Amino acid sequence: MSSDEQWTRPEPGEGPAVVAGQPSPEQVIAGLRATSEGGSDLTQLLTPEGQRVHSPQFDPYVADIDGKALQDLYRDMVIVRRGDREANAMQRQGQLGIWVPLLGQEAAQVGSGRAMKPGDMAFPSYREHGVAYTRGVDFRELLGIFRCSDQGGWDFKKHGFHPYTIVIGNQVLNAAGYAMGQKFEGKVGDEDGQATVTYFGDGATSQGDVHEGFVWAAVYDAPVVFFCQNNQWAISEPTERQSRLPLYQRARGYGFPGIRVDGNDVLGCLAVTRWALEECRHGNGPVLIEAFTYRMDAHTTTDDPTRYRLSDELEEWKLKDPIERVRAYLARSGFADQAFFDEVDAEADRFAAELRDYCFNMPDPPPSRIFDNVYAEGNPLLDKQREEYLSYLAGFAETAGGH
Amino acid sequence: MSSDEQWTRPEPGEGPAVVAGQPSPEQVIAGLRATSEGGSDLTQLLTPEGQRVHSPQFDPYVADIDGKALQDLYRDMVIVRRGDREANAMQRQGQLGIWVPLLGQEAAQVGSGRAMKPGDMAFPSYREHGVAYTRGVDFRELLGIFRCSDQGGWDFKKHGFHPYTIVIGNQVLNAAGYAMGQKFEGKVGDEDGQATVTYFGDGATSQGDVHEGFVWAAVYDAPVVFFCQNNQWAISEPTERQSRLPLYQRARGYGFPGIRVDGNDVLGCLAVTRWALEECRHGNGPVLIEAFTYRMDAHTTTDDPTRYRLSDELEEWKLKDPIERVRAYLARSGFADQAFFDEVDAEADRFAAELRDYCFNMPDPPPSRIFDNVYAEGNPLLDKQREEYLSYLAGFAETAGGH
Amino acid sequence: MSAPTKAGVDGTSTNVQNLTIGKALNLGLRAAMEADDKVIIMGEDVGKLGGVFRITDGLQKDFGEQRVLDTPLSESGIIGAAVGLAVRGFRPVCEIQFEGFIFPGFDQIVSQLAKLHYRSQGRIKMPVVIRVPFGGGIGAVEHHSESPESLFAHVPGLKVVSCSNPADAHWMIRQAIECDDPVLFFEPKKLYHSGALKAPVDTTATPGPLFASSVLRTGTSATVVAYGPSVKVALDAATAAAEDDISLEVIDLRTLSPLDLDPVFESVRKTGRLVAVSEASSESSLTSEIAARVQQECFYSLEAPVLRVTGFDTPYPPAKLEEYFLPDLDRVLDAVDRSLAW
Amino acid sequence: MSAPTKAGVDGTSTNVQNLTIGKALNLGLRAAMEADDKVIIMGEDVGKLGGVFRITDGLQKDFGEQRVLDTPLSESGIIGAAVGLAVRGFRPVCEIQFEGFIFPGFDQIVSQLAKLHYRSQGRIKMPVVIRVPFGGGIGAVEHHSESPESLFAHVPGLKVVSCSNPADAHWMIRQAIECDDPVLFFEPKKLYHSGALKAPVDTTATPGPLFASSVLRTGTSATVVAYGPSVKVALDAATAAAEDDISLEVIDLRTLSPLDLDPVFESVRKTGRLVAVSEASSESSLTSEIAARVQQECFYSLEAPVLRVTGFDTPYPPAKLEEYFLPDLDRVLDAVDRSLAW
Ligand SMILES: Cc1ncc(C[n+]2csc(CCOP(=O)(O)OP(=O)(O)O)c2C)c(N)n1
Ligand SMILES: Cc1ncc(C[n+]2csc(CCOP(=O)(O)OP(=O)(O)O)c2C)c(N)n1
Ligand SMILES: [Mg+2]
Ligand SMILES: [Mg+2]
Repeated sequence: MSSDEQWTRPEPGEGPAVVAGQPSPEQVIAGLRATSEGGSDLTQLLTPEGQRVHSPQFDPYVADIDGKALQDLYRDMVIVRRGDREANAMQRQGQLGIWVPLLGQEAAQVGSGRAMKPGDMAFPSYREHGVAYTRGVDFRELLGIFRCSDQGGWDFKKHGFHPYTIVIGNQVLNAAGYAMGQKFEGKVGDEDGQATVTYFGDGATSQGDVHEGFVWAAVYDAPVVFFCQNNQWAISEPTERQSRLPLYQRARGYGFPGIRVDGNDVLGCLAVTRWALEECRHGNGPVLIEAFTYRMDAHTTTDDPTRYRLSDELEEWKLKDPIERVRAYLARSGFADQAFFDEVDAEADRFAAELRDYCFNMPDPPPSRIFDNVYAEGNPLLDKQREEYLSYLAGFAETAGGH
Repeated sequence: MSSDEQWTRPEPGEGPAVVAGQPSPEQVIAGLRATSEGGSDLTQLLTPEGQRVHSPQFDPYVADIDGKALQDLYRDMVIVRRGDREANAMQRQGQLGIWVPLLGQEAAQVGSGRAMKPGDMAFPSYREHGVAYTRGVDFRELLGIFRCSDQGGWDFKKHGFHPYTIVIGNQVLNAAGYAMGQKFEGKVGDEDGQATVTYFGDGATSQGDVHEGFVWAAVYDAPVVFFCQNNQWAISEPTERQSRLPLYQRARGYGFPGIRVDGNDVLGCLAVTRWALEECRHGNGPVLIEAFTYRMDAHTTTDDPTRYRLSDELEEWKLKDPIERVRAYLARSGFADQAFFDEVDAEADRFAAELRDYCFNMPDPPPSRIFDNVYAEGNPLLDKQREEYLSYLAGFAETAGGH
Repeated sequence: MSAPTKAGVDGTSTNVQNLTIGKALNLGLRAAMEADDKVIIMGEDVGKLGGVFRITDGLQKDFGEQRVLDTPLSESGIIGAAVGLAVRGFRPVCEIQFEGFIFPGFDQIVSQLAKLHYRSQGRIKMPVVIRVPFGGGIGAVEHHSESPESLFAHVPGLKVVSCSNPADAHWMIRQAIECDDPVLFFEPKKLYHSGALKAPVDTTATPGPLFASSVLRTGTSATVVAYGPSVKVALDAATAAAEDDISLEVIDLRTLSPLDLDPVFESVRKTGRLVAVSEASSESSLTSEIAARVQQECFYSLEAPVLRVTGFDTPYPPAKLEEYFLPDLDRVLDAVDRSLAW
Repeated sequence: MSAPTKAGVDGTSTNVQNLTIGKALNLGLRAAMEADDKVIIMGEDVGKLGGVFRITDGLQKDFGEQRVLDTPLSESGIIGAAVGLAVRGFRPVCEIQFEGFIFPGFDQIVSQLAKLHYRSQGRIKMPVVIRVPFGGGIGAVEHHSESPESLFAHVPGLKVVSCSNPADAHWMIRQAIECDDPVLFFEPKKLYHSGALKAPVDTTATPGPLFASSVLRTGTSATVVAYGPSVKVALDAATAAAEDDISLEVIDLRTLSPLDLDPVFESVRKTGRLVAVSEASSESSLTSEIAARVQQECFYSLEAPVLRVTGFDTPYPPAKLEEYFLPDLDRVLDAVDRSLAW
């Protein structure tokens, strides 16, 4: 079982340290890393069994979540999962070059995504399709990246959803800068304030950029929520390769709050992110949230997790499924009946079919696109390069046509 | 007054944060930043008034420091200061291109430097002339860097003292790697273990490399002491521009001990560094030490501190002089008499005279040096470049000779 | 300090001041900040200190701490935050203290700054200027005298310029700030405060285009192309050569990416000879590019190969040796002689 | 898996295996680790996973976690720690997962790795190899298909090489690890597992020098120089050209810094024409350097300017367009035609 002080002692001078290289026996149970429990500091509003846990601190942040609103969260997660699975399947069918599955992280993404308001801004990494969905970015707009026909074509401003960032950690600094801008514009200070959420993984916490993002946000009081989805793995590397301590405790060293939430609990994620955003809106940012979750699928469709992790771990986590617990809660508390669940499934089917249809019919971009939007104000050399190349290509077409 | 939780509250959820942008009134007293007190967590064995403070935890680490040993520490500091002042003066006289004064940081450097054993390794930044001295690097060997005739020519292996590193933060990662090497070689595990100390400033803590050094050392249990000399300024920027929290608390987020010591207390610095090294030797590293001190002079000889700091601050810190308190303690406790102090002064005079003499007679390197040691195994193109250039230069000499 | 303002010929007021490069930059930054309150300055020690070279002197005092930011000691942060601020609609002007310290920010420059416009299909603009004092000759310690501009010229999505005189310094920084693309702005640090280079700058003039080279001196025997601090060397060489009846045409590149080589091609077609001068090491550099393009465009005009006078392919040496490392008048003239004798 | 070992002509045992580039590298790393226990491998996912390309497959299993390190996700850390380990006497071999992720480590490479030997006046050696899978053609998302090698070739203190076939891959990695200088080792990722390129590799042979180019095919009409993944394109072009009675000489550069251009000069003196091929953007690049040096050394031999066939001066485009972006047989032949017609 993990605990707050999992791999260390907090203060100097008493007894030997428990070091990363020598995890305690409890940390390694029959090859199963002790990461399936979030520890005593885990904020949870809905247990894996669908039991509502009360929290004096966080309940107020979900006071408005009635049966209807809960249904909506459920629907979001089902649809996002369905989109994810469909895209995964389409990759297998050669329609996408690669897919980055979010399976298992629906609650973290839908919960945090739905906590944002229209004026807020999200800086995603590359796995945040669920957040994209909550920001109104159509799943279809995401496909281009993975079909390799574009690098992200949605209207980032309209949706408050920055382009995906692949270089680990970069977006954390970009988000800190953006949030500084929100503050400089006087958009921070009361409940109508604006804020930014940036997403990154457990592995990313090792990058210099994430640290610098923490430093900048702290010294400029930037309204930014650092939302770390700890899905236990950075490709093949478990969290122990990145940190001795639970990741939410990283914030301790910077002087802003860090909190661990059950990342498979959509209600918990919603509440905690709303709280964190609230702090930011009022000028009390930044805040670090560690959403304790699990990457149920491979890192990407090119990855083979059987090389590095045991299936026990996956089985353990299946019991904590983010969607199942909401279904149980909805059913048990009478907020939804079978007809509702059927209807959502049917909606997800339609969603998937549309996605499929769209994907199979996506046109390839024209070669001229290579040269588009390199510069906002152009570049005469590049214009010449473009012109020469396109006429070279046209030469082929003519030759082909001539024969 | 600064305190442990100087600019923040530690845990989420209660009341508004005290943010960096709005320091409390106590933090700004008549333009004097509240940085002259190290706060309640400051470890101190010798007060500014020369009073010995007892510490159950750290006294054992200086149990061997008798009157003679204390005299030696005093002598070290006086000589190091004298060397520093002499070099500073020589820069003014055009003998050095630049000088980086350590004035005020003698205790931090001599205390930590003397804590190391021969098998240990130091990775300095660019201001650690005092540490160099304790490692047996002759002050004269340092001058080349500042005279701009070399970039550090001492035998780093013999002295266990790495070349100076100017790019802020780089050496922290290099030191983490070196310490990993000590561990991989099995040189860690008992009191005979080896360890590494790396030096950096308060400003450096913002750099990604320092963070990554912390991460690596933590996950590889590297025997490295991170010795941060918080001299309150990074050129013109006060510590508040780098952090909300006292810097030693940064370690909290990584799961290793962080401790603040009075950086003007040579005994405290010796004890705390010995303790930290001890932890590392036994395999319980890393450890972060924040030596709370003050840059009494300009950042370098090209800097003009009157543009950004008030002289009040300097006056305040003069009362905490690292050498004066040892002198007072030595005198009061009868460990030394006036003859001793006079003798040390005379020794320092000789030291300075020799340094001067050496510096004024330093030859310039030959132009061929430009091409030396670019590669260990050579480069034929560069050889050709060298040859062509030297014969081009020789052409001038011939012409000159011919006239 | 107010400068003399007088009515121009056409009745509009002109403002001509005698400025160093450093002061011209300072006034350029000030003008840009006055013109657009989205312009903010970010860097280490740019506030009270005015930057270690005083280029931002007085700006924090007049524009406040939210427009002139003394940042954490973190270059990836400076660029990375500037990117985010640009996404938000700001126009950050970043100062890197010395060129040798740009590398911690290299990733953000290459991966985000240079690519976001492309990635977002033009939806995101990146009007970020990165000011980089560069080059040697100031007797400094390691990392303070380098010339890394070629690295940036190689990266698509960036624009790279360098100024060599006060009027250009003033106008180019203003134009760079107005440019919607990211601009790396290389400043010849050793000339910042050169009294000898002081020149009248009309801060109300209508400047020529930013991304254009400029022929500073016409000549017929050979062409010398240079940029930044080397322009002065090239001009001095031309003056010296004139005494030997060698007539050098001197071109200040001004824009390093995109290159504007048309004036160079034209010149080489006339002179048949080209010497390219730069303090940077030569391997895979800007001067390589110049040689590569000129040999292609002027193949039949060249009477000698394009020759290069550059820093050597070594790290920047201890400054006691920099007079040997840096291209100087003699080395330029030697190359001209070799070219003429080919 | 044990390979056939048979007695060579001189009685020593030889070991010839039919290998892909990927497997040849893997065996090269293994041989280096067996030969010297100071050789350690560091990188993201290089352990159990064997690297995302499986180049380090099986090494952690056989050499343990202290010699094959799954590092934190931190490239500055990988290089920075490797520098420290090298100071301690280790010989780290770092894997950067994809070339686009080398930039967070750029500062450590430029400021420490490249300069410590110089700074310490030769007292510190930096026997560090940085393996970088590079180039396009794998249908990947952004940052996974780039060719940043020119940036490193421009930095004094580094050595830069690139392999194009299994035998070179095997020997070059072993030699790079034995080299006391830092070596950037660029691997053509799209060819890692190419069955078509499988070739016999004698893992007991005595290899030629590491820093030498190699003439892969002799010809008389024109010379084509390439490296890494472009070598295959050049060879294919030569085969195609032969059908039109155009005889191309193909040179594999192998070493990008220091360049070994003597074979190229020699070839150009014979053919009078040169086409340089690279996936990298052209501005201020390695191909610029080649053109610059060849026009100087072969001024009187060139019958046409040196032409370059490269990636465009744009960010790497979405992979659906990479077939257009990457130099291919047609573009090389087109350049050859233009050269011949000059
Ligand atoms: C700077 C950088 N280095 C390496 C990579 C390759 N890479 C892509 S994802 C990944 C693991 C990321 O793990 P984590 O941060 O936990 O996020 P997750 O993928 O688990 O969501 C790696 C190493 C990269 N994209 N960027
Ligand atoms: C990466 C980098 N950026 C900027 C600089 C320029 N610079 C040199 S010293 C310094 C301030 C360092 O402050 P601190 O870390 O507190 O150390 P101190 O000088 O006070 O000892 C700066 C900004 C540098 N050397 N390296
Ligand atoms: Mg992860
Ligand atoms: Mg400091």
